[in-house]
Amino acid sequence: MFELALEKDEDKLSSQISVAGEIDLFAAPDFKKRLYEAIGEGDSDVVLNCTDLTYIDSTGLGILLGALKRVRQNNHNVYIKNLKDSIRKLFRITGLDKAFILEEAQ
Amino acid sequence: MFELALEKDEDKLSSQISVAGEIDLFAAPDFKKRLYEAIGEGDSDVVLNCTDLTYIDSTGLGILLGALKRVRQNNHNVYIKNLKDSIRKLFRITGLDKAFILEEAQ
Amino acid sequence: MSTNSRIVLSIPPKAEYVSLVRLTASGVANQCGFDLDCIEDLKVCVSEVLNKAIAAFSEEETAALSITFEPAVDSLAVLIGGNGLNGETLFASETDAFALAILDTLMDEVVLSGDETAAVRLVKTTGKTGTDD
Amino acid sequence: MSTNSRIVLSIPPKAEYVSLVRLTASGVANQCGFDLDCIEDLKVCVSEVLNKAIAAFSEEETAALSITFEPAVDSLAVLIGGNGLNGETLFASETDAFALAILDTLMDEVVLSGDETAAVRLVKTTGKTGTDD
Ligand SMILES: Nc1ncnc2c1ncn2[C@@H]1O[C@H](COP(=O)(O)OP(=O)(O)O)[C@@H](O)[C@H]1O
Ligand SMILES: Nc1ncnc2c1ncn2[C@@H]1O[C@H](COP(=O)(O)OP(=O)(O)O)[C@@H](O)[C@H]1O
Repeated sequence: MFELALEKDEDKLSSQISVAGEIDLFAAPDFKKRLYEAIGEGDSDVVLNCTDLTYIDSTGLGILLGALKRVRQNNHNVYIKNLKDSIRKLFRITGLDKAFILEEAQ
Repeated sequence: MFELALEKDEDKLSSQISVAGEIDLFAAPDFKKRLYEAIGEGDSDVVLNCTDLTYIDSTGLGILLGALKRVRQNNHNVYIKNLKDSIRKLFRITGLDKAFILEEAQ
Repeated sequence: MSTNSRIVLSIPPKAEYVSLVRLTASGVANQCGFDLDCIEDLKVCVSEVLNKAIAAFSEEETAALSITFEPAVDSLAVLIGGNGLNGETLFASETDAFALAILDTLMDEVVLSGDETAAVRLVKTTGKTGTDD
Repeated sequence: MSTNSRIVLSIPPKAEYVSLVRLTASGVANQCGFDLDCIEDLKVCVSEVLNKAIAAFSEEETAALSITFEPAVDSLAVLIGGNGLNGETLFASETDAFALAILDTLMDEVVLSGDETAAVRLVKTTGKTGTDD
């Protein structure tokens, strides 16, 4: 199971979203719904904090890509922070490390 | 898998043995060998520290009982410390809480 | 977890696989909504049955042991079976006293049967921790 | 873990069971002596295959999916099968690109077959982490 929390920045310049837990086929419908609610119209940058994200499959990656498209349509971006190595690897394999703006590995 | 460590008291009045991990059917032969080596002739009290013992089955409990018998033959005792609730329950169910000297639950 | 959905795990009858069954059993029990104490009770009891079932097979045997999980609305049944396994004679030795006491105390139902596909049937009800008090 | 010892897990073809398979897969891989990275690679890939296999069944279906683990000296093979499952057509959609890239990169062998008992065969070699570099 996963958790998702939204903290809109005071200045509304970006949506700070943190995701935690496991995002797999079972969690996917709920994750998509919650994520899309969190980004709303996509009219600000999105910063996704993945410190406690332990697992994501291709279904979850596809949902992230869908969210990116929506944000991009408004000329905004999705920044991804604190990816675990095992998940960063999946972003590289799928080429998504080029689509999102990934914070450098520490 | 389990771990077993022996610290003989300076005064040799008791054998301090700590057991950690899981003691099940697979671990049993090795556990019996290591425990019997640790208590030796059974000519001192034995204090078993179970802080990190997460699992023990009836095979393991039987081995502890065998060790107790050996120690008792020399008029010594086996004291058991820091049992987790789930394992303390097994000692009560099998009546072994009356055979060993169990430290009170905290 | 939906009802009437059986999960089956099949292993070689060897001591090295008992911890794997415990892991899978805790996963199933967790998904059934069991609390930590109930999950632990189930792990302990499934292990005790497997210990005896494994002892019933000789070393060279190629047979398999099957562990079937049957989740229901408010309980989980676990059936342990295998070729030629007989639940009625499984706990016959003097040193089975501990295992039997554990099963009887921690499970809501223990059925030992001559049916080799379900030689032992354990049932644990959700939210009822086995107590010894 | 001894060689030639197969472990089989059978589940209903539903998304809620994929996490259970991941748990069991990590237990088997751990017993095979895989390091944490290799265990993670295997979990990821088994999940990807199950996602597609589950999608191949309709909601009402009573069929079962079987996941067979075959440990060998320095590798672990995982076979995913089920009634009517066809590996050759499993990853045919455009949105399977991610899953296929993950399988090809992280596994040492991926065989998609028309044989329903082993529609997908994954092989992971001990000590070889899938890298993308
Ligand atoms: N698992 C996947 N693998 C590869 N590409 C995917 C995957 N899931 C989604 N995509 C792609 O991501 C994009 C965004 O998808 P999304 O916006 O959610 O769907 P849609 O285009 O139906 O609204 C689409 O171009 C889709 O092809
Ligand atoms: N699993 C068990 N359940 C009940 N009693 C047991 C169990 N295992 C061992 N015992 C009892 O513990 C005692 C000590 O066993 P031990 O000294 O190891 O064996 P032995 O008597 O063959 O040397 C014996 O009386 C035995 O009956």
